Amino acid sequence: MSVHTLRPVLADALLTLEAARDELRDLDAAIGDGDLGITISEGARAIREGLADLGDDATVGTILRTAAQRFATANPSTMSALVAGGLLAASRELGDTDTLDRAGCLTLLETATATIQQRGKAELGDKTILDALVPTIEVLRNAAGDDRTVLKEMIGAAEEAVAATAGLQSQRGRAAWVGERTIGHPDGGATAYLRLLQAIDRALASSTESD
Amino acid sequence: MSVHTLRPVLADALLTLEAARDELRDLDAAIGDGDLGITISEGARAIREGLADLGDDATVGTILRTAAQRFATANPSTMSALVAGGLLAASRELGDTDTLDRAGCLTLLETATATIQQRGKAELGDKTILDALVPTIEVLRNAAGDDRTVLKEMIGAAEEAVAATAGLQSQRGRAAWVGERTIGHPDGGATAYLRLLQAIDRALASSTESD
Amino acid sequence: MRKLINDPDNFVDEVLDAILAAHPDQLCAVPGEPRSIVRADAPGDRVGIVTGGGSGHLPVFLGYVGVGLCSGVAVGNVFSSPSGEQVYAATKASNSGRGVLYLFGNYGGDVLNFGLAADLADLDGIATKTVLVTDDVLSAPAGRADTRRGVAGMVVAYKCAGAAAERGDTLEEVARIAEKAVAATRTAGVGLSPTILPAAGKPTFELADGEMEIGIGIHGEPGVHRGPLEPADAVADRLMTAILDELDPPAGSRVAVLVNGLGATPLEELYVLYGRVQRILSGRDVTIASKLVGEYATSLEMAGASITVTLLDDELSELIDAPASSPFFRR
Amino acid sequence: MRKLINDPDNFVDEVLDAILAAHPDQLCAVPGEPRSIVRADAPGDRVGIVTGGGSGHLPVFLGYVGVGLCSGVAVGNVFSSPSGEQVYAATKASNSGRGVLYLFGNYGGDVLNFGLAADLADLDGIATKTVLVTDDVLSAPAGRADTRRGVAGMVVAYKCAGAAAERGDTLEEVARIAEKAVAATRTAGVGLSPTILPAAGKPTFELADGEMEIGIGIHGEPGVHRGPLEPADAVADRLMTAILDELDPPAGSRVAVLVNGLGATPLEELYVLYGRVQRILSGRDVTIASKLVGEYATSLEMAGASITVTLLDDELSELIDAPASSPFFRR
Ligand SMILES: Nc1ncnc2c1ncn2[C@@H]1O[C@H](COP(=O)(O)OP(=O)(O)O)[C@@H](O)[C@H]1O
Ligand SMILES: Nc1ncnc2c1ncn2[C@@H]1O[C@H](COP(=O)(O)OP(=O)(O)O)[C@@H](O)[C@H]1O
Ligand SMILES: [Mg+2]
Ligand SMILES: [Mg+2]
Ligand SMILES: [Mg+2]
Ligand SMILES: [Mg+2]
Repeated sequence: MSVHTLRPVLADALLTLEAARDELRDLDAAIGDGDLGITISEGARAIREGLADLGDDATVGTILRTAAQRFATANPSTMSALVAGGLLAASRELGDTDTLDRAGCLTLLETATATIQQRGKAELGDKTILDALVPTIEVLRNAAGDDRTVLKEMIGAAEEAVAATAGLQSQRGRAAWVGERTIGHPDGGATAYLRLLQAIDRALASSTESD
Repeated sequence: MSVHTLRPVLADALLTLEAARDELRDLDAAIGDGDLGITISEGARAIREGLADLGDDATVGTILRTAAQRFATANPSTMSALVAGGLLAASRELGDTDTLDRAGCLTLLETATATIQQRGKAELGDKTILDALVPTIEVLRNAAGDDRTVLKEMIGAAEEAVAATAGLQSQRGRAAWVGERTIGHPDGGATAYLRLLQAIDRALASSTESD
Repeated sequence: MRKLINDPDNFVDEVLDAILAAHPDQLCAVPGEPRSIVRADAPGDRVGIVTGGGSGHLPVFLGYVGVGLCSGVAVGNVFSSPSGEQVYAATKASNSGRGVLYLFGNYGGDVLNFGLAADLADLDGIATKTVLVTDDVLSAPAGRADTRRGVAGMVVAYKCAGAAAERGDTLEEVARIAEKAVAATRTAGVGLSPTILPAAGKPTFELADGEMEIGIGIHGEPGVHRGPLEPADAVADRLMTAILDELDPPAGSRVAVLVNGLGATPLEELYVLYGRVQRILSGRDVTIASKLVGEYATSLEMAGASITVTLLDDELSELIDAPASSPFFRR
Repeated sequence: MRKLINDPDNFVDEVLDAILAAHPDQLCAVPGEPRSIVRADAPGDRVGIVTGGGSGHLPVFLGYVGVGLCSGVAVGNVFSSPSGEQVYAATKASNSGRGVLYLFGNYGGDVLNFGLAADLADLDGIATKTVLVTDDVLSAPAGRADTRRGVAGMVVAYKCAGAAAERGDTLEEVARIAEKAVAATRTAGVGLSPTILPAAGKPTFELADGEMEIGIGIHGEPGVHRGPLEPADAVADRLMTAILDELDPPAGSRVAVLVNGLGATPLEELYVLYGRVQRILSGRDVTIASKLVGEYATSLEMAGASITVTLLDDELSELIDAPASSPFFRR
């Protein structure tokens, strides 16, 4: 997919993601401090605005770097620092291209996830965004079928992963202090990633319709 | 009535009066600061304790002076300063006697009321304790019939007076700041006096029974 | 109730015990009178200043007993006047022979009990003068300004009169300064929540979440307007209008500003108010020469704030900036 | 909501504008970085100390930028970390060439963002060291003490490290002092009410009237025990047990005590707690050599309090008593 096709879809998806604000606040409030709703919605808006300011010739690398910078400063927090670090690493990896194909998406997710893991020191099962990222990378790596189908499979994997986080006890971040009482609540960060995937799916759907 | 007969009746009446705590708090809270319940109940208790410490030979003057001192310090406030000042003046007026007849009661009330009026600078209709005191003095001054009957008439006059304060706007003390919004609420200080008269009546009734 | 207390009936005495235990080098109780507290170095060789009133307003009143401030205080129960005897005990301990100023807020009970103390002082040959603080501009119209309540403006009066006493002024002079400070000071406040008296256990008045009461008193006395909560700037505008309509500081003049929290309102919000106050004043070409932002006169855990403005001349300016120190206040 | 605010999304910036407008002689923002604030005389010729974290805790963090305290701060949104760039801007402005200590509470977002700033500083050749404040004894068991949160104990760390920097100590030395202060300090807190984030408009957690949460964090992080509110003495006993079990000050030793209000709890109640703390310590023959009672690290309008105890030696004693001054703190 070329950046020209990608950018309006991304903008649309980010707009949808902003609506997850209250849900994410409540999830984060249950086992953390409740600011995740703001981090995600303000962060999504900041990225949208940042992308709107970019020229038509912006590469994938520029887009990712802009997204990283905007997300890092919109509502600084654990999530924004980790995600921004991941996006920045991915922007370096993908660099000067102006298309993002499936292999590119895989590189993006793998690089970002590795960076998040390295900085945040979380392991799988620690009840963080990683628990949702990792299985979707697995799906993408082994994918066959068209893009929308693969995306739907990734969403399915993320949904399962998010549901599974509810059974886990948080081991990282603020939620770790809540200890056993985190069991029963799904992880906000993992949910945020799921909502992003769903928002992209919806944006792709409506972009196809309007084509 | 001799002080010997009087003291247990007074003690009993003061005990009853303590139960007016919540009602008086609410009345004072509606148009003042809500501490009148404490002033009256703590004050009544302090007087009871003070009287219990007095020897059997305490005169009316000593009893009133003790009551004044105890009431002034139990929960200092507008009401306690005014009433204590009134009782102190009455104790000087009645002095060394050990009986309190109807004339003595009249002197007590007249002296106390005059002092309260002088210190507090309130006039009739300002929605204060004076509005209840003055009509009961009138009843007592013109009374015929036995003590209990006169007391009942005084209670009737006080009840009317208290009810009438509800129609007035407070002109003195904290309540004056509330202005028009005081209309509709009876005055707490006047009500406290009514409750005292009723408590004395009840104490007299049960002292007669147990005689 | 959300209160960290033990026996509510013992609340004030426990608080005083702890304060005296914490600050024995600065404060002490008059022997035999635990509710009458004076500077550890009282009476010294200066005019005494005795204040007092109900508890629940810290740092008012006890917090302003210190160097360059008051010399003594009589501490009542929560929101209740101290007794005349307690005031008198603080008076005796504050008197160096140069007399004592009574400086306190205009509340009926306090006026009666300080009056009683003045009578007792008179019998003992101690000269006293009384200055009532009446800064709450919304508690009565200008025509009845002498019936107004005293609120956060007390801090300004303490500061100026205390500095005058500290430098050795006479009783007449200290009283003149106190009167001048009161005359130059106006306060207006807003309440966003009621308070609960420890001993009563119930709110003293009702104020729904999302409502405000403009002109509220520091015991929850009703104000002049109740309505839906407005943005901080609109609230500041209301309060400043009430203050400036009367004080009317001329262009080019200097003022002292105190933005005071009533208890539960965060310092952050007080600064939001301060920001607006500064813009309003600079729009009138009035300079803020002295400022305090924080909790200086509270009402237990009431949410809300007050704004105090004092119109300064050189004399008040010097006194308000003079050093002062107590366990609760430093300048 | 009972908040005196304007646009909630602009809350922190309005607060900072007002604070800078009120105290231009003591504080200034880094040009182009309004969330990065330093001493007006930064960098001076001393080791810099940069702190930071979310807003809503005044006087923490900004209130401890001053003489004998921190040199700079990065200010996040309410309860949210500042960005790495904001921390870095404060770092550059605080660096005199003698290096910068990062001294802040142990929160994931802050650790990540200060880490980012340290990387940026490294690229620019500015030496940094990091000391995390981890005083909240109830936030993790002793075995995982390095994962504990930083709360009111930050004030002790600022005070000691700030005094060391002010007298000219090296970066290594200032960091050693900060570590030593943290190691000697334990805090335990209790919450009686939730707080409401201005931008969220809802309580971040639920706590019924009449309930308490022992071990609550200053963002409302859950504690170790929730139950019916107990008398103040019983609450103080719980907190002191948690602290003293670990700190175990020997008989004859000296400590510093900070009884801190979380926002809505009246100063009177803090003194009730202080009274109990003093009795407990004197029962163990431990002397309170230094004390603070008041609001030093808050959580917006949360009702509740924390108790901090620092075991002193001569070195810490001298530093804790050294002069310090900021618009929010004076010693
Ligand atoms: N160490 C970590 N590694 C990876 N993800 C983490 C880590 N800590 C927290 N998270 C993720 O961040 C989310 C919370 O983000 P956020 O609300 O920004 O945190 P905070 O408010 O504590 O700064 C969690 O739901 C979790 O998914
Ligand atoms: N100036 C006055 N003269 C006479 N009675 C007064 C005066 N002011 C107040 N009162 C009476 O005192 C009552 C309130 O007493 P109290 O609660 O002790 O006052 P406060 O709380 O203001 O000290 C009122 O209900 C009224 O009856
Ligand atoms: Mg969070
Ligand atoms: Mg009253
Ligand atoms: Mg009263
Ligand atoms: Mg956060």
